[in-house]
Amino acid sequence: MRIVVQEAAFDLGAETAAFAAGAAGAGAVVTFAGLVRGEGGLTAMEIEHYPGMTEAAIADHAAAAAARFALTDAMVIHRFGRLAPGEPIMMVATAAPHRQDAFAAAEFLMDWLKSRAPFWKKEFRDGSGAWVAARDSDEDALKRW
Amino acid sequence: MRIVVQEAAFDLGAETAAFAAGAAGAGAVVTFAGLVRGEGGLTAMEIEHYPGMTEAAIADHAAAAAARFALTDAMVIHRFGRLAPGEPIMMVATAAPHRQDAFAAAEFLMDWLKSRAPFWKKEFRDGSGAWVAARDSDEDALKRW
Amino acid sequence: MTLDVLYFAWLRERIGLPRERIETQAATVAELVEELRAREERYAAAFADLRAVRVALDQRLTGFDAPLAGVREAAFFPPMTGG
Amino acid sequence: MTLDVLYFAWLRERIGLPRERIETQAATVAELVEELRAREERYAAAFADLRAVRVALDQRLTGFDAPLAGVREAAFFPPMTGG
Repeated sequence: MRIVVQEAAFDLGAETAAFAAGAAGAGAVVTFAGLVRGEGGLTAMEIEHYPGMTEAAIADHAAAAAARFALTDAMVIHRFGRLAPGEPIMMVATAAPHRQDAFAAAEFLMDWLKSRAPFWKKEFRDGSGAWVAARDSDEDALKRW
Repeated sequence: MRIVVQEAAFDLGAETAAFAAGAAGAGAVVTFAGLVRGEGGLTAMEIEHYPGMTEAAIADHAAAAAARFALTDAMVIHRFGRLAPGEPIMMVATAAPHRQDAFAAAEFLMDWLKSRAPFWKKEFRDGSGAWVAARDSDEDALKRW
Repeated sequence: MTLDVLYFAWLRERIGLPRERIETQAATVAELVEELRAREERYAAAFADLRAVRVALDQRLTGFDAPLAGVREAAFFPPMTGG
Repeated sequence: MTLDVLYFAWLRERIGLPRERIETQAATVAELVEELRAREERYAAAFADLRAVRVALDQRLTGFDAPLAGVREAAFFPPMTGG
């Protein structure tokens, strides 16, 4: 399991290919990528995180997902710092013998990352920044697991 | 929407990167890849399809998924012919403003592709081939939509 | 009427050809299947258990009670196993 | 006891620093918050509505009633918005 929290950009295609190559025995590979949306005149996004806690908490949760959904592998890459519209913010990849497990584990990881991983997003428009408020729908999404 | 049915191999990483680049406004991109599992001494897989019907049926269903789940884009690549263990058989990609739609649409497309798209798989072990039987679980998966 | 009949996967293998053009007076898919079964043992074997056979008319999935009027292409195959 | 206290996102911005080392006799997170609120207006503003604040002790999410005994690092931040 590869868990990466980094400021640098990552290559979604290369990471997907490498993950799938390592998961060839599994049969089913699901990826999710979150991209910065340039909606409403957004010029940049800034992501703050809690160094030390972030990677450990993600690793714990990925291990829980691997056990619960019979995964053969899982990967999480999450960026922090300043991002431009269109850039990948993060990605999750899961591999399993059956597609249902790979899908469910990716959604489980995403629901958790959205509401429990120590990241905070700030959106910049017209030169001024505003912190993104947590959404009730993200909190609700977590309750189904 | 890109729908491709081809004998040639495809590059999962490059396809994922190109799809995400085109979907930058969407925010959420989900991909599924099905790989040939080399389990139980499998040496090759052969996929037969119904030329003419296959692409049209997939395009119809992808359009239905796009409308139902508010997608900004969708892509399906499916191979036919002879494949070796570890090779990607097919991939689905979906892009949407919200992750729940992107995930649901990818699963909806997969459940349909597994049981309604005109493809048939033959597995080769010890030099002899056997057609893969349809699974009740794939039929059941389709009923939830 | 003249009809192109296509066979896929193990139906193709059992019958021994991927497609053929036939003349038929069958009004429905079920009647066409009866005609084919009556031809030769390999057809009877291929269509022995219709629960394991699916049919498409002009490339659209349908049932065995579907009428053949106006149809140009009928295809028989096992349940699909794509993905 | 000596405690490293960390602030993130708008809590960091309102208080004006990302971390500080403090001496406290607080037995729980709630008592620590009361101490901080009493210090200066910027702390009182940051902790005005605790429904909008989350806390982690030694990098584990917990509640405001959690005891501080043995804890080395306390962090305050708004609800997370990752992904």
